[in-house]
Amino acid sequence: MPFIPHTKADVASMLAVVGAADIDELFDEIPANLRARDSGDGDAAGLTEMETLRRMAERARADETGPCFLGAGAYDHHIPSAVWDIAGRGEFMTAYTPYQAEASQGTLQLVYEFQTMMSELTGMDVCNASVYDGGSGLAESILMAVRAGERRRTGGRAGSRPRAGGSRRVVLAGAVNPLYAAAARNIVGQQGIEISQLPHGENGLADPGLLKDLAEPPAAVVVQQPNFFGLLEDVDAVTDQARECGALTIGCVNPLTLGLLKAPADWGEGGADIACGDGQPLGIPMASGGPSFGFICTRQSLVRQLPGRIVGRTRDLDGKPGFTLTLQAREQHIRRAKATSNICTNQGLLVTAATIYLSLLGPEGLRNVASACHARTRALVAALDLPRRFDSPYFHECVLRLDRPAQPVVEALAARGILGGLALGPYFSDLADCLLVCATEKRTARDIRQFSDSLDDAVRKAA
Amino acid sequence: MPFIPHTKADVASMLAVVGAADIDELFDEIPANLRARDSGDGDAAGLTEMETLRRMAERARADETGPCFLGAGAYDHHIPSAVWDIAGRGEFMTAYTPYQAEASQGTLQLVYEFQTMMSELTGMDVCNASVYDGGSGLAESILMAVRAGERRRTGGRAGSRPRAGGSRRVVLAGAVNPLYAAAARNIVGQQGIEISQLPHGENGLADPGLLKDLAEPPAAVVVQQPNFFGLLEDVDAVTDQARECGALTIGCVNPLTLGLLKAPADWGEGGADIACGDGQPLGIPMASGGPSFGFICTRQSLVRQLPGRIVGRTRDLDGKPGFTLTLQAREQHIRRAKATSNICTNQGLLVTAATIYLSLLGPEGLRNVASACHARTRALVAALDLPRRFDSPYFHECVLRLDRPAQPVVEALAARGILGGLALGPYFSDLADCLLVCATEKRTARDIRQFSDSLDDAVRKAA
Amino acid sequence: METIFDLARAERRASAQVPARESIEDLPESALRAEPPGLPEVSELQAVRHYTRLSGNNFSIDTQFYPLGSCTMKYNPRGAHRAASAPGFLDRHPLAPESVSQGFLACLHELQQILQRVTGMGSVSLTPMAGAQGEFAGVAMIRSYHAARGDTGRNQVLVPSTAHGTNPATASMCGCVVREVAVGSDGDVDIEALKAAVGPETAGLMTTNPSTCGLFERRIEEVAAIVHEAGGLLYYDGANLNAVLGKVKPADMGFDVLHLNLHKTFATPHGGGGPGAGPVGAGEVLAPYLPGPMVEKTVDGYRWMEPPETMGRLSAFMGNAGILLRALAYALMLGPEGMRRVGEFATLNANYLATRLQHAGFDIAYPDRRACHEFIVTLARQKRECGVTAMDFAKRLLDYGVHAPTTYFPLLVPECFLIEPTETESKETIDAFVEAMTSVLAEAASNPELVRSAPHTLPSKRLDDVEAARRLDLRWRPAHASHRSDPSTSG
Amino acid sequence: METIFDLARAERRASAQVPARESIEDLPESALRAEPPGLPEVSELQAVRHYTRLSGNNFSIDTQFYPLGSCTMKYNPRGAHRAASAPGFLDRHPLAPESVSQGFLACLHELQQILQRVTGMGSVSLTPMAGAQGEFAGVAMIRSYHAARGDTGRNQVLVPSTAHGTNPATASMCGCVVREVAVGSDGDVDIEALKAAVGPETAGLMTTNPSTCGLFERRIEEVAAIVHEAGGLLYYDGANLNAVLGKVKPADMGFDVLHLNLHKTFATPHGGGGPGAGPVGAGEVLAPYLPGPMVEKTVDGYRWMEPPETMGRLSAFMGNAGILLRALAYALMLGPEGMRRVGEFATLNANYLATRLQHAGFDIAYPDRRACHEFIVTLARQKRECGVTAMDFAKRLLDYGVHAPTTYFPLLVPECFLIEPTETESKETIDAFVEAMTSVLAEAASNPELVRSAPHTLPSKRLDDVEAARRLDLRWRPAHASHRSDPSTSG
Ligand SMILES: Cc1ncc(COP(=O)(O)O)c(C=O)c1O
Ligand SMILES: Cc1ncc(COP(=O)(O)O)c(C=O)c1O
Repeated sequence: MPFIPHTKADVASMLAVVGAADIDELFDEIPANLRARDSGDGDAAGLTEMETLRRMAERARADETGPCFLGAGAYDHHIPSAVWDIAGRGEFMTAYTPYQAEASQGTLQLVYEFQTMMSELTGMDVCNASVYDGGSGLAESILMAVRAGERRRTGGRAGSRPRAGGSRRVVLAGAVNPLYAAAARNIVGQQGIEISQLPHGENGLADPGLLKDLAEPPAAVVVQQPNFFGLLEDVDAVTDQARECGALTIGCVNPLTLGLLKAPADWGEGGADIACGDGQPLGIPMASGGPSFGFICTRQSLVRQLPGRIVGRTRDLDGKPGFTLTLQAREQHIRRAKATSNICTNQGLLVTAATIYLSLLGPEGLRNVASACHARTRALVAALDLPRRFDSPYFHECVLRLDRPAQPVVEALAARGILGGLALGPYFSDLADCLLVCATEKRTARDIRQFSDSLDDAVRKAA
Repeated sequence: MPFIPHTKADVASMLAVVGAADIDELFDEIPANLRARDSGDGDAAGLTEMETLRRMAERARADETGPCFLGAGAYDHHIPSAVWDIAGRGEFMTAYTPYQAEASQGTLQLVYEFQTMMSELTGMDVCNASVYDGGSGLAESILMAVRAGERRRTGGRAGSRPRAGGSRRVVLAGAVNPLYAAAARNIVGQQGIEISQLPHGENGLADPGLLKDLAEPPAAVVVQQPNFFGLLEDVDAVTDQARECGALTIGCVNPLTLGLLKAPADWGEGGADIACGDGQPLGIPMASGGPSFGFICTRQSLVRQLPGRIVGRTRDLDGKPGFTLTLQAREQHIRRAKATSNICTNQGLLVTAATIYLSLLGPEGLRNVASACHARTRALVAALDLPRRFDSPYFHECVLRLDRPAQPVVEALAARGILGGLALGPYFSDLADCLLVCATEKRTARDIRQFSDSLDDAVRKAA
Repeated sequence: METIFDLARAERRASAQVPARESIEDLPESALRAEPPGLPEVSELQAVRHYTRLSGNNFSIDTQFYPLGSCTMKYNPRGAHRAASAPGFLDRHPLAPESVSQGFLACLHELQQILQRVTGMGSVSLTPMAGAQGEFAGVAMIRSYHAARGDTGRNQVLVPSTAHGTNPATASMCGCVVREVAVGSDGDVDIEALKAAVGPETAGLMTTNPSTCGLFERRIEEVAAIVHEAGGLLYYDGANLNAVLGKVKPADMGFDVLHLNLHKTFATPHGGGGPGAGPVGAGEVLAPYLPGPMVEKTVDGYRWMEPPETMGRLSAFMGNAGILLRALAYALMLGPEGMRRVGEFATLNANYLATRLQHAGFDIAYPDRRACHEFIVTLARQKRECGVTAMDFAKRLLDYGVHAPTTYFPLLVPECFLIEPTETESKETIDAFVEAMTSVLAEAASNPELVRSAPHTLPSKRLDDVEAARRLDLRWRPAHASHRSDPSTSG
Repeated sequence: METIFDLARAERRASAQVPARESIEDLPESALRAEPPGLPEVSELQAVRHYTRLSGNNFSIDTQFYPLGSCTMKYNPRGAHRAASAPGFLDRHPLAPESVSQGFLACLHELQQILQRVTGMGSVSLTPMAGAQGEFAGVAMIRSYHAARGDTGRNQVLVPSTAHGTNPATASMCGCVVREVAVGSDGDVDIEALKAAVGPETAGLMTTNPSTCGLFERRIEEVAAIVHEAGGLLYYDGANLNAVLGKVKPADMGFDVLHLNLHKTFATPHGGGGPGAGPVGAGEVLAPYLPGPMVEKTVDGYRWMEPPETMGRLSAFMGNAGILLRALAYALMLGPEGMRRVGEFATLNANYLATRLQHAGFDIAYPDRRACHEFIVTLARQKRECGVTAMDFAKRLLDYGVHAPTTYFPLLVPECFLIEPTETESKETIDAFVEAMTSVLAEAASNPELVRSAPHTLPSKRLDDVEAARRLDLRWRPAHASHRSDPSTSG
C-alpha cells in the first residue's frame, strides 16, 4: 500500500472507534450500484519507485536531442543550480496557498519580493502572484482591460459588471505569439469578447497607422516586444496611438529581455497600462512548456481588476512587519460569481524559482544574459547565411527564409539531433518557407557550427 | 569575483577601519620574496557556472555506459529519491562536525539513529559515526584489535600504548577484498603491524583449519562475508576457531546483505568482535568509489578503542533528552599523539543518506532488496551459461570461468556499453580466466540478455 | 523580516552567474531602457541563505500535518518529482517535432488512459493548468454542445450553495449566469429546490461528490436525471475525488464532463500556491469539444491530435506538462489496487478523526452522516460561549505545530473547520491532532485571550489583514530599508 | 526529541521502496539471520518529515554565519555540487575500464594540475579522503624517503605546540614519536627551541602556515633551513591555505610535502562531519612515494598510474572522487584570479573583524600581528571578572543566530575563540556578528547567569557532556520509547 502508513492493528483500532466492521462499511451511504463496479480490472499492484523511474527515464532519454535553436515562447537558458536546490525544498514545494499567513511567511515574503522585482522590470506599480502561463496571462489582461473600460463608462461601479458600456473588442497590433493569441481567444471568446488582428507590415512590424483607422475604439491594443518574429516594435508609437483612440495598451513581453529593453511603463508618453508575459525565461526549465508562469503587471489604478493572488505588507499584533494575501475580495473564494477571475491554484513554485533566479542574476546579470542571447543569435544568423525575412532590427530571435518549405527541413534537422527552429507555415500561411530561429546564452560556437553543418546536409537531403 | 560579496565601498570602509591603505598591505608580514611570485600566470578569470557545468557535463556524459554488472565492493543499487532530496538539504550538507551540540541536534540525533540501525544490522553494541571507507574501516578495525590485544596483555592500562604485549599480526582468512587488504596493509604497516593472508581453499572458502596451525596466535582474524568471490563463508567455524586461538574476529560485511544474512554478533559461539565494511550499498551512488563511508561496530567492551566520532544521548539543563558527541577523549583533538586514530573529518553526509535509506527500506525492504539482488545474480549466472569457478553457495556475486583471459573480454564488453564484471587476473594470478560478476535489484531481464548477447559477441571477437 | 532588497548593495553580484556583457550596438537606442531595473544586488551566498531561511517560515506537508479541507494535502512522493525531472523531460522544448517526442507523448497517452479508467470517461484531455481551468473547459464544452444543437437559450449554470468559489466564478467567466441551489439540512442537495431551478435556461449543473461538506450526495442519480431531463448537462468538480478514488466512477453517477485536480488526488506538490493540473474528461456527448492538444496512438507512434469540435487550446503549449508527468509516476506507483486504497484510507482517517473529535466535545456539522475523506466541525458554540472564533482557534492550532484546517468554508456552516486528514497520515499523527484540538478547546474556556491573540510561537504574531487591504503596500521601496534590529535575546 | 524508532510500528512500510521478495532457497540456512534487524518501520512521509525536521535543528552555512576558526566555513557553491552530480559521474563504477572513464580521468588530471599550480608542488595525488589521511600519506612518504636512504634512525616528528590534533595523532599512527616545539610570545615558532629539538632522530616537521593562531610564520624560511639542515623534511598542513591562496605557494616556503583540505579551501561542503578530501602534493624529493592511483595523460588518453616508489593506496578505490569533482568545479569557477582574491578577501574580513572586536573591548591574542584569515580572541579576562567562560560565551552566541567560533583551540591561548569569517561573508554579516559579540559582552557583565545558562532559544538547552560520557547511551532501545509529550503551548 504505497504511501499509506496504516498497520493492521491501526485499522482495527480505528474501526473500533468509528464503530464499523470494516472499511467498506464506511462507504455504505453510496448507492450499491455505483460502488466498485470494476474491482475486476483494478487489482494490479503498483510499480515500485525504481520501476517507475526506469520506465519514465527510458522515455525521457528517448527524447533527448542535441542543441536547441527553438524559441517562440520557450527558451533554453542556463538555470543557476541554486535556483531549484532552494525552490525544491519541501517547505516551498509542499506548502499550500498561504491562507494562514502566520504559517506561510516564507512564501508570502517571497511573493512580495517577486512582485517588487517584476514591478521593477516592467516599471509598473504592481504585479500579481502569477497566472497560469503567457497565454492565459494575455487572456486575463484582455479581460482586465475590458472590465476597466466598462468601469470607466459606468462611472467605476466595481463589481457591477455591466454588459454594455466599454468596448468588447481588443486588437492585436502585429505579430503577437499566435499560440498566446489562440489561448486568449478561446478564453475571452466565452464572454463574447472579440480579438482582431491588425496585420504586420512588410517590415514585420505593427503599423500604428492602422489603429487610427479603426471605426470604433477597442478596449485595448496588444503589442508584443520583441514581437513573435523577434523584431523590435516601435512600442512608443503604438502606445501613444492606442492612448489616442482611448484604448489601453497591453504589452506582451519576455521578462528576460527587460534587462535591456525599455520597460513597458516607459513606452510612449504615458506608458503601457498592462504588461503581461510568461516567466519561463527566468530560471524555469522548458519542460515541454509547463509548468511555467504567466504574470500581469499594471498600474495602481487597475489593481482591483488584477486577477490572482496579491501579497501585501502589513503589521502583526506587535507592530512588526509581515505579509499576507490581500485584496482577496477580488477573488473567487470570496466574490464567487463576481470575481475578477476564476483562478485559484496558480503557479507559485515557478514564481519561487523566478524570484531566486532574479536575485542571483541581479540587474547586471540579467542585462548580460540578454546581451549574450542576442550576440549568439546574431552569430547564428551570420553562420546560417540565409536571408532574413524582415529587415527591421531583431533581438534574440530572427526569421530566416529558406528556398523551400521549412517544415521538412525542421524534421530533417531533428533527425540529426538539432532543434533547428520553428517552421512558420502552420501559423502564417505566407511564411511557409520561413524559420524562426533563436539562440540563448547557452549556445556555443560549436553548437552553431553543428546547426549550420546539419542545415547544409538537411537542405541537400530535403532538396 | 565569484562568491565574494565585497563592493568597492565595502573594501574602502573596511580598510579604513583596519588602517591599511590597500589589501596588499595586510600581507606585509609575509616575506616579500615569498609573495605573489607568479601573478603572471594568475590573472585569468574563472568560468561561469554555466561554462563549468558544460565542461564537466560533457565529460560525465562521455563516461555513461549501459548496464553495470560490476560489483567487487561498489554496487549499482536503486536509491530512493527521498534519500538525497533530504540529505542534500543545506542544513545537513553545509554544517560542520557537530561540535556545538545545541546547534547541531539534527546531525547528532541522526547519527544516534544511524548507530542504532548499524548496531541492529550487525548485532553489535555500538557503531561509530563512520570512517572513510571500507578499506580504511578494515585498517582501523585491525588497529583496534591490536590495541585491544595489547591492553589485555598489559592489564588494560588505556593509553599506555605498549609496543610489547599483544600480537602485532593479523591474518586474513580466505578471500577478503584485495583492495581493502591493500589499503589496510599500507595503513597498519606504518606501525609495524603485519597482515598475512591465509589462502582460500579449492572451494573458494577460508579454511578454519589453517588457523589451528598458526605458530603464534594473531591479534585478529579477518573474514569477509560474503567473501570477495561472493561465496558464503562458514563464519561460525572461523569465528569459533579464532576465539580458540585467542584472536579477535573481524567480520568484513556488506551491510545490505545483513538484511538476510546472519549478523556478525551471532557468528559462532561468541560472535565476531568487530564488524566493519563499506556503507555504499545503503543509498550511496557508486560515484567512482567515493565518497561513501566505512563503518565499525563492536562490543561495548571495546568502545574506547573505537576510532572516530560517537554520539551519545544525554540530557539538557531542563532534563530533556538530547544528543552530543561523546567519548571525545579517544580523539585527536583532545588526546593528540595518544588518540585511537587521527581521523577528524569523516563521511558524515553519507551516513545521513544511509540513515534515511535504512529508514525507508526497513527490515522488510532490506531483506527484499537483498533477495532480489541474489535472484538477479542467479538469473545472470544462468543466462551467461559459463561454468562457476567455485562450487560453494554464492550470494549476490559470483566468479565465472571463461576459456580465455578475462581482461580483454571485459574491454570488449565495455566497448559494447556493458560493464561485464571484474577480471580477477590482476588480483589473483591463478584466476586470470575468471570474471567476478554481480547483478543488483536494478538489473532487468533485458539487461541480462544484453550482457549475454554482448558476451557471445565479445568472446567471438576476442577469440 | 529582512527582504532580499535589504541585503543588496550597489555593484554586489553573484559573479558566477553573470556572463560577459556582449555588444548590443545594433539595437536602436529607443528600444533600450535608460536605467537598469532595481533588482537586488546580492552575492550567491546571500541569496541562498535568504531563501533557505524564508523556507523555514512556512508550514508544509514535509514538515507539518496539514489537514486543510478540500485541499488533499497528502504526501507528495519524491520519486514522482524525480521522474518528472529527467533531463529528457526538463530540457524538452514544447514545440519539438513529434519524431523526437515519442517518450513524452507515450507518458501523456498513458496518463490519459489511466484517468479514463479511473473516471469512467471515454476521453480525457490533459491540458488545463488547474482545477479552475478544467472547470472553464467543461462549462465551455457544455455551452458549445447546446450551441451546436441550436439550443441557444441555455445560459444558466446551477451550483449547490456549498460549491467551491471557482464553480460560480468559472460559470461567469464563461459568460453564464449562476443560479444557486439550496442544500438540505442533511447536506444533500434539496431535490425540490433543484426541480424548481431547472428549466429551458439550464445549461448544466456543476457539483462535487462528495460535496464540500464531505458528504456523499446520496441521490446523485436522481439529481442527474432531473438535470438531464431538463436538457442540461452535469459537470463533476473532481477536487474531492480522493474520497472515492477507485471506488466510484463519476461517469457512473451520471456526469457528462469533469476535471480532476492532479495536485490533490494525484499527489503532485502544491508549491505554495501551485502549479497544478486539471485534466478534463468527457463522455461521448461532450468528447468532441474537449480542449486540445490531446495525444493519440497510431501505427506510426504517438501524435498530437485535436478533437473534431475542439474548443481549442487554453495554454500556449501543453498545459502543465511537468505536473502531468508527476501524476503519471504517482499513478504508476499506486496501480489500480493502490488507487482504490486511497479512497478507503482517506475515508477511514476522516471518520476516525471525526469520531474522536466528537468524543472530545466538538460539534460535527453532520453527525449522522459518514465523513467522506473530510468533514466539518462547527465552532459556533465556542464562539457563543467563549468568544473564540474559528479563526482564533485556527491560529492557536498553529502554535501546536499543525496547520489549521480550512476555515469558513463551505459558507453554509457557521464558524466551521473543514478537516481533511488524507490517507497518508498515520493514526499517531491524527491522535496528536486530536490532542491539540482538545487542548485548544480547553484553552478557549480557561484562557480565551490566549487563543484570541494566537499564534504566539511563529515568526509573526497575528497579522492585520484589514490594514493590508486598506494601506496597500504591494512592493518594496527603498524607504522600507530596515536597519537590522537587535538580535533576539529572549531568555 | 522523537526518534525515527518512536515513529515506527510493526509492519508499517514505505512500500514503493520495497521490491517483491524473491526466493533464497538455495542459501544455506546457517548463513541466514533468524530475526530481522530492528530497523524502523515507517512510511515514506514519516521518514521525509522526520529527517526534514531534524535538518531544521542544525546550524549550517546555508542558514547561519559560521565563523568556526580553522574550518573555513565558506559558501559551498551549488553549481559545484551539481557538476559532480551528473549521472555520468554518479553512476560510474570505480572499477570501470579506462576506456569508458576518460571524462572522469580528465577531470582528475585537470585538478591535479590546478593543485600543482597553486601549491608549487611538482606532483599531486588526489586519493587521501580527508586532511588527516593526507597527513598520514605525507608522514609515511617522509619515512619511506629516510628508509630508502638507509637513514633508519629518524623516528621523531616535530610539531609546534599550536598544532592541530591530527598532526601529532598522524605522526603516532605512522609509528613516529611526537616532539612538541614551543611557540614564542609573538606566535611564531621559537627558533631556539626548534634548533634544540632537531637532530639525527628528526624525521621531519609538520606545521601550518599561517599557523592555527592565524599568524603567518614569518621566519618560515629559517625554520625550513634548520629542519633541512638537520636532515629532516617539512610537511605543510594545508588546512589554512585559504589565507594565502594564490598569494604564497607552500613549495616556495620550503615545504617538501603537503596536503590540502578541499572541504575547506576549495569550498566543498562539510556535510555535518564530512566527507572531505586531502590531496597530497610533493616536490621532487618525495614525489616518487606519493600514494596511488594518480592520473597521467598519454598520447592514448588519460590513464591510471602509480608513482615508482608509491606508498600504495589508502582507499579501496579513488578516494572521495565526488569531492574532487566539486573542488574542480570550484577551481574552474574561480580561475587563477578568483583564487588569489580568496586569500585577499579572507584576510580583509579577518583583519576588519579583529579590529572591530578590539574596538569593542575584546582582547585579541596577538594584537600586534596581522590576522591571516583567522585570529584569536581570549576571554580570560571575562572569565576572571564575570565568571563567564569561552564556552558560556559561545553558547550564548548561538542565541543570536550565529554559530560560535572554535573554542579552546589552539590549546596555547586560555579561554580562546578562534574566529574565521571567510571571504564569502559580507561586511554586514560581520558587523552583525560584532553586534552580537558586543551584546554578549555586556550581558556577561550585567547578567552573567544568562550567559552561563545559554543557549535559551534552541531545541535543546545546554547539554550535559559529562553525563553523556559517564552513562553511555549510544543507541536507541525500546525502553526509550517516548510517548509524545504535550505540544508546546508557550504564550
Ligand atoms: C472543491 C474545489 N473545486 C475546485 C477547486 C479549484 O481547483 P484549482 O485550485 O486547481 O483551480 C478547488 C481547489 O481549491 C476545490 O477545492
Ligand atoms: C589545521 C588543521 N589541520 C588538519 C586538519 C584535519 O583535516 P581533516 O579534518 O580533513 O582530517 C584540520 C581540520 O579540522 C585542521 O584545521
